[in-house]
Amino acid sequence: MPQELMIGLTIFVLSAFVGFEVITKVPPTLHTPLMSGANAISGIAIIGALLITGRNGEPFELILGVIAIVFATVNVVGGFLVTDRMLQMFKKKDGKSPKA
Amino acid sequence: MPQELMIGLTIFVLSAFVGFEVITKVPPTLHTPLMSGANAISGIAIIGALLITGRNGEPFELILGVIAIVFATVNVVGGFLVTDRMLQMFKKKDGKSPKA
Amino acid sequence: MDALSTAIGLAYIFAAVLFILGLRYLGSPATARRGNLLAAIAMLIAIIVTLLDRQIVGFTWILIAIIIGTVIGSFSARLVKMTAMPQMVGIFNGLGGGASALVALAEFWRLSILSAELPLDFSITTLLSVFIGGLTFTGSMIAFGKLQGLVSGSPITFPLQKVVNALLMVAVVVLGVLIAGFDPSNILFLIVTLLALTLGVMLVIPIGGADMPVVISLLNSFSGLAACAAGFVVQNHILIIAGALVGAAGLILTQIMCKAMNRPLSNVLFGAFGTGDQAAGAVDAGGDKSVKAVDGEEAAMILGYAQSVVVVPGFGMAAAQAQHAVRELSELLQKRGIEVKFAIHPVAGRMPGHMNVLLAEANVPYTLLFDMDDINPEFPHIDVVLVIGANDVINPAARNDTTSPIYGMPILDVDKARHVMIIKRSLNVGFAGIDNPLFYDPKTLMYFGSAKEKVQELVAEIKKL
Amino acid sequence: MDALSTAIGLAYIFAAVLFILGLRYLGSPATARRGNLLAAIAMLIAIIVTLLDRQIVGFTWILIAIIIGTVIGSFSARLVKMTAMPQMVGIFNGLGGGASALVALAEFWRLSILSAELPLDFSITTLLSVFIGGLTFTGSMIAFGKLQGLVSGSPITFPLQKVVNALLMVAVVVLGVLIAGFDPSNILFLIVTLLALTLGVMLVIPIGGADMPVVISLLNSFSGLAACAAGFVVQNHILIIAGALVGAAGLILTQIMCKAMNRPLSNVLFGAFGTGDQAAGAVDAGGDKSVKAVDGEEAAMILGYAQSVVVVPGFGMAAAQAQHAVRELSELLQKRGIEVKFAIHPVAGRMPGHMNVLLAEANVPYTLLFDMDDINPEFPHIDVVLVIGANDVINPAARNDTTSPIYGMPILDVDKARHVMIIKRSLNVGFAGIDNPLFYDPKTLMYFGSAKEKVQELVAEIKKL
Ligand SMILES: NC(=O)c1ccc[n+]([C@@H]2O[C@H](COP(=O)([O-])OP(=O)(O)OC[C@H]3O[C@@H](n4cnc5c(N)ncnc54)[C@H](OP(=O)(O)O)[C@@H]3O)[C@@H](O)[C@H]2O)c1
Ligand SMILES: NC(=O)c1ccc[n+]([C@@H]2O[C@H](COP(=O)([O-])OP(=O)(O)OC[C@H]3O[C@@H](n4cnc5c(N)ncnc54)[C@H](OP(=O)(O)O)[C@@H]3O)[C@@H](O)[C@H]2O)c1
Repeated sequence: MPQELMIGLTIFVLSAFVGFEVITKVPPTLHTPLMSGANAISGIAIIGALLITGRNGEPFELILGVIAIVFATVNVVGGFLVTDRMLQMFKKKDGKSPKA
Repeated sequence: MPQELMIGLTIFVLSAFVGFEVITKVPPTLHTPLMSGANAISGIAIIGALLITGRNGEPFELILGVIAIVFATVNVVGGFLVTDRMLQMFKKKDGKSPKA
Repeated sequence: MDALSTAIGLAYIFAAVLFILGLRYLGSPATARRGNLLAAIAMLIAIIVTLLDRQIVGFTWILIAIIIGTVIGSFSARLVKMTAMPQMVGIFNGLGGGASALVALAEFWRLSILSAELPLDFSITTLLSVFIGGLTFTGSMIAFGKLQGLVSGSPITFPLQKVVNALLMVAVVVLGVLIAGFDPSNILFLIVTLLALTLGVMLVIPIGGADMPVVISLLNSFSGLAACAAGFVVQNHILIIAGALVGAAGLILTQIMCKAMNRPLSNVLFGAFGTGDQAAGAVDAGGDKSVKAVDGEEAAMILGYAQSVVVVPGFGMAAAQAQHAVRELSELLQKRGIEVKFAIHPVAGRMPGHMNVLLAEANVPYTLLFDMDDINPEFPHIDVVLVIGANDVINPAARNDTTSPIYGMPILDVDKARHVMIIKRSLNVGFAGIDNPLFYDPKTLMYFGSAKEKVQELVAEIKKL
Repeated sequence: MDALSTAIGLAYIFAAVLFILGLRYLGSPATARRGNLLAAIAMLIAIIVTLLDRQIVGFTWILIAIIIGTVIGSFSARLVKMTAMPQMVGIFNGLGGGASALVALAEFWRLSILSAELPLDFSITTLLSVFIGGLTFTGSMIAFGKLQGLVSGSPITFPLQKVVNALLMVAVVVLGVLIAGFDPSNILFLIVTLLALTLGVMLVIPIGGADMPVVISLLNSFSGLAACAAGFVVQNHILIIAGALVGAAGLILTQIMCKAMNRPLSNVLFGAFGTGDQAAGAVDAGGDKSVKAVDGEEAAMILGYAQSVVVVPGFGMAAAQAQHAVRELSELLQKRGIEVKFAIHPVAGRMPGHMNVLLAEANVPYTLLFDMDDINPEFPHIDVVLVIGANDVINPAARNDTTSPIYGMPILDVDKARHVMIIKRSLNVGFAGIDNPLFYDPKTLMYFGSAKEKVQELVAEIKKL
């Protein structure tokens, strides 16, 4: 197994643990925004899309790359904005933050 | 900065997050055993001690390495045993596990 | 590593920290918005830093693609109606999965042309990325379609469905082994991609429309994993970290959502349980049991002269878009000196937090909203509970009837209040497709009709009092 | 990577997972023992796997060293008395830190002989490892000495102490810069090592003996960080992972412990607050205020005819080793049909869980032990509270007197019970060194004497009733 894969695996395992531990008792109100925020983060695929598009490869690769960037950008931009819109609503009126 | 250091740093940050997240609400009863168990884990320095001792270097290195192994082994073996002894006591009698 | 690579590496680590903090903050009401912001900043940092990478030489196409994506993303996020948010998240999520699949496809294409033999780990991770990503893409699109009403919300089933799915899976595995072990062929890889896309459709169509939020959450976890696999493919750690974070967090969240519905995940995925909003099931389940119906004038009298009223909103309020009328009603009652509270069941409606979102949209102050656990002990002291289009979440069978399919699900104990008034169009069942004994309880008054009209009628009648 | 290295790498990852699970399980009562076992297995796996490493060629010395360490470790762990456990943990922890320092020293030694210029990151990480490790080593030894009574438990202070410490720190930094930037000299490195050892002593001696548990917990976090730095030095990820885990977890635990005492960490470290067990302070703090003292017969009557008794153990019970007598007393009272409960304050005694450990040792059933939050609401209905050698944890000044140094610390509300009987030797202060108004409360009865004798006397007298 290449060294690089082993390191990737280590990082994967640790990150997954962080992900598991970070989400503990989320009040139901936040399920949808949390899902939506996590979804925006999963748009991190954009980094991969940038890397394959930017190196000016074959036209076919370029096309795939451009589509991938568009897709991922929509995911990221739309995801964070829509999450913020949802969360904004909980802050309305009395300005108090909702209790858990 | 060497690649290896960067990877180490990444792993360090992720592991530290796991450590932070894993310990949340520990009941006071468990503070001492938890401290003791964590202490035993910090005896992981034994791995380093093994690596420097095993490669048969200069006598001075060897001496340091042997002392390091002795130290770390005491830490590990003693640490886990003493933790177990403490925890055993909470299980006594009614066989019920203590409530949090 | 030179200075630039070092700076890039450190910036990635910083972005990872921000992602983690962002995700953690998103889980708590007081910090959720900040969490979202942190995660967005992290993403921005990661993108900028990547553009500095020496590997990237051409920027034209990148810029064009980013602009297109930003425009589409921000417009759809701004324009989408609050009630359509789950399907919006679904479609975004599908696009993320699709992006991962495309990255893997492009990378495989390039390398398979360059050399006749590919490293095993590369083949495996590209296959994983394209498979999970592709499945997420089409699966999310179907989920979107179901919620948007483009695809039938009912479970779509056909004979031998499970056999077909199993065969598809086997085909993917066989092709995967072929590609990784013997022939890194473009064509085979494309076939795997198509199979993954097909599987995404096949796995989601038999699930009821009302279960889509859970499905979307699960697919969200998948798209994280797909990004993670893509990270292995392009050998970039930030993809692995963020992808694994989301993959794990999404899985936990899916679990939490299932638990709130008191159903195991397997039941959601394979149970064909949620028959969707159309649930007309058990035709006039009432049978010989009798119900008490009231008209608007009577209903207004009962409410207008109560001392304490608890409003229980449910899916029907959402379906009828009655939230603004409900806010008007609650203000009117308060003006008459009546104590008004809203009881929010965690799975009322069709998505987690559905009621909170709607009521917030209608400007109902958050302080009036009470969680199930907080309000349940109060019901015995409440004069009138006004149920608006809720059904399952107030079904006492969940508490009493061990044979009921929803037995064990925590419910709002509205049957303990002095009077219960229920607004719904008929005696029809709700999401779970089961009858509700509360309708036939002597203390219950049915106020038949569509939620919005009926609440408006109430407002008009109470004003006349 | 060949097959062996792959297997080793995967085993390390597996060990890391077990460490994480072990640490997590250790934090919850039901799973703590399993957690400890998992962590031990993880350590075993890591050790075995390391021995398979091709880098390791000689095994004789390793074996000898491991055997010596195992013998010492297991004997001391088996033989140590329950009450001496904190100092035992302290000494173990110091050894771990020492090991990290030695690893760094040996590695620096070797490389500095081989080449005249060392990579910057290597210099920095060896320096960190030797500094943190060395400081942990001597600091832990002093903590051990204080708890064991070998070093005076009182804060040892001298003029200009902080200046001296600051100078030591500056010296370390200057030497560090010299070594890393200019001259990787063995001698300089040895001097840094010595300075670190000195600093460990200097930083811990001014802290009171009773604060040693917190200090040990902090040093525990340090030894994790030292191991982590050593991991960078020998370029092994499992050291980084486990070290960072412990470093972070230890820090959090230290915080939790401080919070339970309602004191910020800085106050523990620099406050010179805990004057140790000797606290004879405020001589006869009573002054003109009057107390009611009782003798054994009276005390037995009051207890023997009560309906409900809550026992509040404190440091005095531990000091007098009275736990077995207390168990006898509680069984005797129960036999008389009296309801007996134990109220356990989180920081009663001198280490977290001190009372639980002692009472468990004396076979008091766990079901009789109640946490502060659970028992506090009950005190108003309790006939007699029997306080055995506790003082600060029942001091109502923490609730009422904003000028009190312990104001704000949560206490056991024993002053709300009908009667309070306190066993202690005098009116002397406890750990915090402050007077306790409860002693002068009309409902309080002082039963003066050493805890063990007095409880035994009570048992004897009650038998006579
Ligand atoms: N929140 C989530 O995340 C989520 C996700 C998936 C599934 N679910 C499930 O959804 C259910 C939610 O319970 P619920 O009590 O809110 O809803 P419900 O049990 O589905 O009942 C909704 C009721 O609203 C009535 N209704 C529909 N349209 C209406 C209109 N225009 N005006 C007035 N009434 C109308 C229907 O009766 P009529 O036809 O007689 O009017 C129906 O009985 C639970 O079973 C839950 O497990 C929730
Ligand atoms: N648990 C922890 O983790 C921890 C760690 C560090 C510090 N602390 C601190 O320690 C304190 C614990 O409170 P506490 O109420 O348990 O103890 P305390 O406030 O220290 O009081 C102990 C009392 O026991 C009496 N005593 C001593 N020896 C005795 C004997 N042989 N027989 C009978 N009585 C005896 C002493 O009075 P006489 O001299 O009159 O007998 C003293 O007033 C808190 O201030 C806490 O913050 C706790």
